[in-house]
Amino acid sequence: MVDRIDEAWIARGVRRAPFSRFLLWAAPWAALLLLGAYAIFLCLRDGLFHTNMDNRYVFGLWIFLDLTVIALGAGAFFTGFLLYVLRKTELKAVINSAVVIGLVCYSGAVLILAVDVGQPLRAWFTFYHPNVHSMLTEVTFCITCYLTVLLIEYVPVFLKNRRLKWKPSMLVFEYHLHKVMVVFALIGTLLSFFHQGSLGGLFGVLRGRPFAFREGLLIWPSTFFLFVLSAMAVGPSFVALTTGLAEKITGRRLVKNEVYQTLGRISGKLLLAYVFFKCLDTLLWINQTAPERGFPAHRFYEYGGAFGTWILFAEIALLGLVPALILLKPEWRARRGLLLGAAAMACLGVTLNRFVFTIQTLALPTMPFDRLLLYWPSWQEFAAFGFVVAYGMLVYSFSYRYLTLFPQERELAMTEARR
Amino acid sequence: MFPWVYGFEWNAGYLIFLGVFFTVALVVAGTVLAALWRSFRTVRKKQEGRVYWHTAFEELTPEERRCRHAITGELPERCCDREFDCRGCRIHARLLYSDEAAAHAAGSGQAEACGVAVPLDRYYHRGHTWVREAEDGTLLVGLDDLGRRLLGADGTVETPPAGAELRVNEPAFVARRNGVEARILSPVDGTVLGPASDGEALVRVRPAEDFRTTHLLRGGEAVAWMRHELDRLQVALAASCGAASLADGGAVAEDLGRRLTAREFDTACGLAFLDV
Amino acid sequence: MRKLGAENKTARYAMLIDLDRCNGCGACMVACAVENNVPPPQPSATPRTGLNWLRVFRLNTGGRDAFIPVMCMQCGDETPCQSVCPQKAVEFDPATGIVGQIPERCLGCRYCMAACPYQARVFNWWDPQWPAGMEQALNPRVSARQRGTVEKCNFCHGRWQAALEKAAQDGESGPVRYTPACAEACPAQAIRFGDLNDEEFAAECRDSGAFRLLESLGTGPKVFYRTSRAEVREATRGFGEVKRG
Amino acid sequence: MKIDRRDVLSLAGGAAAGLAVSPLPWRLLGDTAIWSQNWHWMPRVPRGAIEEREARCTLCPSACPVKLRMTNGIVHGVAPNGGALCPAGFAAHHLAWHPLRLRECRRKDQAVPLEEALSSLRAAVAQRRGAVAVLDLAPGRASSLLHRRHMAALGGAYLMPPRIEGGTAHAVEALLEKRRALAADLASVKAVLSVSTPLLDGWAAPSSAVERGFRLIQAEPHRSRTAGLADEWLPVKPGSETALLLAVGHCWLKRPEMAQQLERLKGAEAWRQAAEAMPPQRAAELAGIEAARIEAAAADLLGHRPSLVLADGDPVGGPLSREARAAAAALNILLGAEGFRPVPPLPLPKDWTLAEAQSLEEAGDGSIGVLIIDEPWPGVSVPWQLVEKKLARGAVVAAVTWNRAQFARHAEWLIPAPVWLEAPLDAAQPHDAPRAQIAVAPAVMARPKDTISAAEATARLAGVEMTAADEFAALAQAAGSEAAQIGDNGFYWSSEAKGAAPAAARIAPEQWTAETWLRAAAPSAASPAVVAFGWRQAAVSPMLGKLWQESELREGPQQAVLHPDLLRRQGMEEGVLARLMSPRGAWPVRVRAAETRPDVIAVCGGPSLALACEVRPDGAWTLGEAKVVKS
Repeated sequence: MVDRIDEAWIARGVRRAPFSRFLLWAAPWAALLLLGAYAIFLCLRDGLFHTNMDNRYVFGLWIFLDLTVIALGAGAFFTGFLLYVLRKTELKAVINSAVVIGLVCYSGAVLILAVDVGQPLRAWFTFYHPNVHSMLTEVTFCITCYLTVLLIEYVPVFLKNRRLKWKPSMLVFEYHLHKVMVVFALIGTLLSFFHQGSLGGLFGVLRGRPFAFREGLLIWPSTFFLFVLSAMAVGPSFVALTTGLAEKITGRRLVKNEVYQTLGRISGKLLLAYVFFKCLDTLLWINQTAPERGFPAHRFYEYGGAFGTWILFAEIALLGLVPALILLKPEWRARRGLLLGAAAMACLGVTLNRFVFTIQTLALPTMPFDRLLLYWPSWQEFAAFGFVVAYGMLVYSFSYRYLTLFPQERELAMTEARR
Repeated sequence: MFPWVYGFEWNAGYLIFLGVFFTVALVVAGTVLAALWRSFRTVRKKQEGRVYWHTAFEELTPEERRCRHAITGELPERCCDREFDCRGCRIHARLLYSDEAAAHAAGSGQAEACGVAVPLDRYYHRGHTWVREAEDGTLLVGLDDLGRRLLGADGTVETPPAGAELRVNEPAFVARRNGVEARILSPVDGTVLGPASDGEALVRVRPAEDFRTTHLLRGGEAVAWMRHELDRLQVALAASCGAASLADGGAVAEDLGRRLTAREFDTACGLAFLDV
Repeated sequence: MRKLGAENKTARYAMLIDLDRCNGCGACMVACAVENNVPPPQPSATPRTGLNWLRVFRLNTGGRDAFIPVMCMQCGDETPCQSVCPQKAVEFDPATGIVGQIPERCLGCRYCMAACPYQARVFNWWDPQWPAGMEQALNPRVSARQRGTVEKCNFCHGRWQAALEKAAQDGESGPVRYTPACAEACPAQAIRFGDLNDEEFAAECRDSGAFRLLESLGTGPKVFYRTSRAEVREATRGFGEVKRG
Repeated sequence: MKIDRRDVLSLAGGAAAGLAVSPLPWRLLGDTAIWSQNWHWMPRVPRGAIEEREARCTLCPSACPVKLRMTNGIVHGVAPNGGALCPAGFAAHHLAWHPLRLRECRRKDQAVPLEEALSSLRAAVAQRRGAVAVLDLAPGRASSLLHRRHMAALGGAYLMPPRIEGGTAHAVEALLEKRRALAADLASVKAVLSVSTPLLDGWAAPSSAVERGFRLIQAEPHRSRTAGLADEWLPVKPGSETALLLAVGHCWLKRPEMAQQLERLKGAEAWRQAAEAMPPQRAAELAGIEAARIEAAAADLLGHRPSLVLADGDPVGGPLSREARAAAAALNILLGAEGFRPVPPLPLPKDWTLAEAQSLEEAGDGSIGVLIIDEPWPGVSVPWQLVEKKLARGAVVAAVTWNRAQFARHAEWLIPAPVWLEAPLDAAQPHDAPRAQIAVAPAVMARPKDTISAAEATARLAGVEMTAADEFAALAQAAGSEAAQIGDNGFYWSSEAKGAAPAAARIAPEQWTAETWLRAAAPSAASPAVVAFGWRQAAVSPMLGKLWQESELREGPQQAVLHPDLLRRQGMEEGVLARLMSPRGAWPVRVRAAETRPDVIAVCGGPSLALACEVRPDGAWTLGEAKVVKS
């Protein structure tokens, strides 16, 4: 009986696991969520000494997480842009899923940011007394606005729940909201563009940190544009990857193969462009930017170990160029395993890039008599990280179960049945 | 943020930054408000039904959206792009030549598909309702045999009160059984006069002035459609209904709903009544 | 000598630290913390999480120990921290050349700390706590610290304020002279505090032996160092020290 | 009127819109900001006018002049007054609120009223189960004179802890046929060989070491602050100090002028034999350093005369072995570094009689029935073993102390004492300059109820009618016009040496043979050897943790310093908590990597570290048997 308790909420024509199985799936995530909530509570009540961050590692696991999920969450804005503005209609099959991923990533990031700052009660100062020359102000404004936009984009997906849809007013609102979605897609693109960029700029402007500092174009350092490009490149890959994972976990076909191909193709092209510009930027940095500020670039990699030159190679060649080539060659892309593998590599590459900019920048000493410092997060940091992951998994799982994340699923289920 | 708050400076940077921010905020808020206002207007104009069918049709699979002429084989594979309203469809008009011809295509007699009766004296709607013109010029609207068998004896159909407006393809009735609810679409434009007196039909309807039957199925077309529907249903339920199939000479059970589990019944209702 | 006149209304306070004199006793660190109401270390605090506005580093020169006191350099030309603060909690005062940190406005995002190449900024990881009763011995001229905000040296703003008040009472105008706690404390008189608008002091800071930390970054620090020991100079030299342009 | 959902919604919407334009939410936002600055647990800064007052810091014999900044009668700032101050001085006013401060009178684990403690002690004195004695852990203060006066009235003994600072000086006296003190005047020497003596780190009157003009060679197993600042650091194995000093003597023996100097030495022949048997190569082997460095050090001392050899030991780690001190003394005699006038007597009121000042070691074993321990700030470390031996059966021990750490485990009575600024300012005698001084000034801050200084306590036991203030006034009067004024009622008197010297420590080399010297020259066998060291001022204020806990400027209490290789071998990481295991108990220590001998673990501690040490028959104490293990 328990298994059928929520049947009336599940859309017609799709199959979902029995409720008890769903609970079994959700329980560990809920447990992780609770643990994370406890860690967050500790940090908010007592202060940030619960973390292993310190005066050198002022940004730790959390900021790295923020930068990473926001880069990956770019799939939401970029898929919306492709669908609504460039009219890639086949992407309709994943837009809802992309919106949920974006929402999860951005809200998770905002949540963890609120824990990460020392005085969360003063978060509104940034809006009320902004310093517009700070990249962080740009980040704060854009992330908040874009989260609002994502929430609005999520509303129609949510209202399409079978039970909610039964109320005509909900359905009507969903319909009208959907009709103006192109506005949100455009605004979201603008916001996300600036937001990704200013996250890149965040480190690029640090003129006291020659490892991260980059020359500028207009008022933004080159990392501004590289972050945007890299986020656009891996966004579709991440959407493909999550869709692939959802298919694996649920054991159902959710989207048609052409969707994967489109995502892979776009991702591959952009990734190649990113790798090109990243190489250009790196060369410029090695030969001009860093030496000009008194730091020959080879000094940054002298410490070896975790921060040796391999990290540069892995970031650009292994996790940039290789997946780009795989995604660009139609025969390779056609193989699902290769495609998803390449997508995963691309995601890892951008993750590594964000790691380099947050953690490596802070690890390297600037003062000649200082030394390389390493950092390992405390359990509270891991638990809060787990909180965001669990929160994302739960929101996505609930959305998948009760909302229509993949409109093609019903059709595919029927085609499958016919076979 | 505002000129009277500390930290504000009158320079280009501030004006551009805050200008962009306020523009974005205004556009977002304005767009949401516009959507709210339009929803409000839609509700006031009682156009929810139209919206409903519009969004529901979007969600139908190509299989479900197949053109009636593709079902009969007149046309190769084709999907309907007019939300099953053939009244303005050029292809439909070309194939039928005229509305008049269409009216005469309906005849009398009884056909059946795999045991489901398809009386030929009426027009069929793709949501498994039919329309028959009574002698007095009013219309009788009822559930077809498949719909009836699906709901069976336990099922009820909630009909709108007298005076309610019906519009083609908009939800008109609500079928209920075993806690499953399904919307049944109206086959005609008109005003409900009240429940039908004969047992077969659900309501009696006064047709709207420009009442036409172009969009409804009739005659052999209806039989072909019914076969297509049964096929669809069978495929969708195949996983649970076992090996016996209509193609092997099986027949649709009299009280189909009872044979199905709640979940299957739910799926079947969605398929039959186009309520996704 | 100081030229007094209309063009000299402002000060550019600076420090000149003689590394040959510094013997690393740490008096400046303690005096700084006491002066500025910085709480004593929490039981689990480490050099990495500690709250030191001024920190004396031990230089490894191979021979006799050398020490280098590092505090906020009060960067001038291109203050790395001020522009990055999202909400104007860092302010550069053109009248004194001091980079002020306003904890009441600070969100605790720590972006300024990432921006500072001198690691002169510290974060209040804990609620500030004093052993019971010791809060009675706080300096009335400086506010108590607060958790979750960034802190740094401000050349003893409280003392500057007091000097300013006294000057106003005495009817004096122009930049005031005062001594920050560390300069007052140094038993070896290694730390000298002065005004770069004062010709004599500026000349000493421009002296061929004087240098600044990480000058190649172009941040324009106003803390100068001096040493006659070649190995000490070598240990404080930036990585490449390539001049710009 | 029927209220439907739409009415409710529009009311809510209107209310929200109205609220946004009302001042309420903005005010609330503003309030959160103010709230976030004013948590109830955040301390309030005192308000009131700031006064300045002149005084002297009497935490060490330097007695540096200070300016005190006060508000509402509470000192909140200490600044040098035309001189210099050590880091401890700047936070010295925190001592009153030190977390370890003893705040109530206790008998074992029970709080008792002060009067009960005093009357019980009086009864014990009356019963006379043994002698009454005061153990003065900071001898040489004006209060020490009061103790001696009170003990004279009671017929009791006045005991001083074993001499650490000044140990070499006294060894010189003991080795000379004719008593002469050591010239430990660092202001005039040109080279110093210091063996494990924290010469530049709080030793004796530290202000004299701030600007030094001498070449310093520091022989010490770990790179202490003094070793780091020294011109040369000889990282010798612990226990090999005697060998090193004999080897230096060996280098000098061939020089003709030495023969004459040697004649003045008691037991010169034994020493000569020992020195001859200890060529630099042998000593280098024992000490684990190159022979050339020993020879160079010996040459340096001769080349930069006047020069000095100091082997006093560390105030926390304890004195060096008797042989090492004697060996250092012998070298000083060879150098001709002695010859200054001994410390002059203090001017005393005519009617005062004083008990003789004795070293704790000189007291008879099992002789003391009532022991009053005076542990003011700063006291020195004494291993409990040393005290215990002297107590009679059923002896009563009362510690008049400022802290709960050191004697809480051993003394029956713990009597809270006022601390610096609450008690009259009272500086001790410096050891490094042949001058006598009294520096007394009235208390600056109100003392807590139920505190009593040890001098007041002994006065009460002895039935002396005068208050401590009167006694100090009598001292001031005796000092007369030679005294300088401190503050309102304080005075500072000092005199360059003239007159008789105080009692010397008992080092009796005349019975020693060459074997005695050589036996003592073997280094500790334990590997890694654990040595103790410390800084007496370490526990003045928790604020000093800035220097070792929140930075790596120096070592601090409860820190163990290991060579990075040893750290790796022991499977420990920098910053982890370990345990110091000694036969006397276990203490937590935090390990730190630093430059030191790879076969040595140096444990830094406050005074209570002495409790972990074992006392050797020669009077030195050591952590020899201890281990530092991962916890």
